[in-house]
Amino acid sequence: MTARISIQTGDFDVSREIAALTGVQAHVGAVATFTGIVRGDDGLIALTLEHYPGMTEREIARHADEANARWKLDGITVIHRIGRLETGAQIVLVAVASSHRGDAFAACEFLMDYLKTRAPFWKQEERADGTHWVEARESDDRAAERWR
Amino acid sequence: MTARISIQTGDFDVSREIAALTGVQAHVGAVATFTGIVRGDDGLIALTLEHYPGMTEREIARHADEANARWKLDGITVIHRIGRLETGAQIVLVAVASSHRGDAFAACEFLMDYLKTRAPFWKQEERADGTHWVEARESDDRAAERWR
Amino acid sequence: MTLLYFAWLRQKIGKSEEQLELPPHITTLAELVEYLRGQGSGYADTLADTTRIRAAVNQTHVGLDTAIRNTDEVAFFPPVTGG
Amino acid sequence: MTLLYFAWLRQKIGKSEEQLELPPHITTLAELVEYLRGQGSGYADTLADTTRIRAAVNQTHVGLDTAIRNTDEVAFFPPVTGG
Repeated sequence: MTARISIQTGDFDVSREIAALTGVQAHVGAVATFTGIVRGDDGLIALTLEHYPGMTEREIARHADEANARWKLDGITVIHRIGRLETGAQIVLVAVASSHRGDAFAACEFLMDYLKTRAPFWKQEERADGTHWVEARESDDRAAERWR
Repeated sequence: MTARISIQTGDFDVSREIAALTGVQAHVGAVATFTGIVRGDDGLIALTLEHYPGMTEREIARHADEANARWKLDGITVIHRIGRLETGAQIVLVAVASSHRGDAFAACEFLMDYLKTRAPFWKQEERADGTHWVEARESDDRAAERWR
Repeated sequence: MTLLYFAWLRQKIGKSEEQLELPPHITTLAELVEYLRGQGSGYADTLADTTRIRAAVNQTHVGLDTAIRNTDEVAFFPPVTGG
Repeated sequence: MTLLYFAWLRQKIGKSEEQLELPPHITTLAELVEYLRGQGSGYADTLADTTRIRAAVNQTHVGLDTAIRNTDEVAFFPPVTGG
């Protein structure tokens, strides 16, 4: 199992990432993906994301290893964008390849729950009345608790 | 909630389908997708898929409606290819948009379990020693049973 | 009545679709199967084992005890294998 | 010692990174926080409420009772909000 982890300012192309995951091995039968989009329903103009270079990549890699130990996987791709992202922009991609669709779905959801709660990212929201740092949310923590 | 259902011989582009789902509404925050690939690990050369035109689309639409009733969704896209598909080819896409990632994942998995078991498709496998029709599989039926 | 055949039933019967003027005494799918078995060895062989056959009337899955009319679309096919 | 600050801690302290020669009597993160509070009002204000602050030593999340050395990379940041 290979894991590709990228923290980047630029956008990503889901089709290309799926092709990269499935092009390698003949037995890949399933790719589950999750694409997060910056939601604009609440007057939000943009998010600015900050991360801890080095630690973020290491922690994501550790969770990819954990996913690989729990489920039968062929490949994992995690791309997380940082910097300023306007509403509607793609912000995160998790793509998991497996020969079993249940494993692909479970690992993808596990990694998303981790990324949305415990990964070393900090978000600043930009609205008409200014910017503020987002506080950690409890509901997301509960989602991640499921996997303990 | 809108559902787009297409049974087609041609390939699909996952990025484009995600963009179509998220471009419409400002509150879409999550798109879960599943892409099925024709597996070539068992000496398989190609699959040829046959469907029941009309009934297949209708039944998929009915299950998309059921998913929409169960979970909070913003959009569903189901694309299923028919005809001859060589190993490595994309065969099926389910993409589900929601403002909640848990709902997007659950609905996507629900629709995939349906498509892999009860949807009116028939598959013929092509190997070096000839072709034969695939029999219905019990493990897939069990996956679909979960949702009852 | 429109009759449709899929997968190996289509191959064994040798056609994917045909029109049939339903004889008035035939009122259920089971009776239709019995009638078709009398239409030549292709039908007889293909429809011999009804445990291997599923049916739909007007694009809805049904059992063999289902009532049918001359205006129906009736399809015979193997258990679906999914996509 | 390399000190890193993220998010609003970075903004309030006014820098993202600095080098510090760790005074020999400081052996835990808690003592380091106390020491930094004495380095000016920017630090004192930012580090006043340790319930709002998390820390990592050499890129691993740790508690404030953790032992530290002069060669460590120490980071202070708010609770992570995820991506």
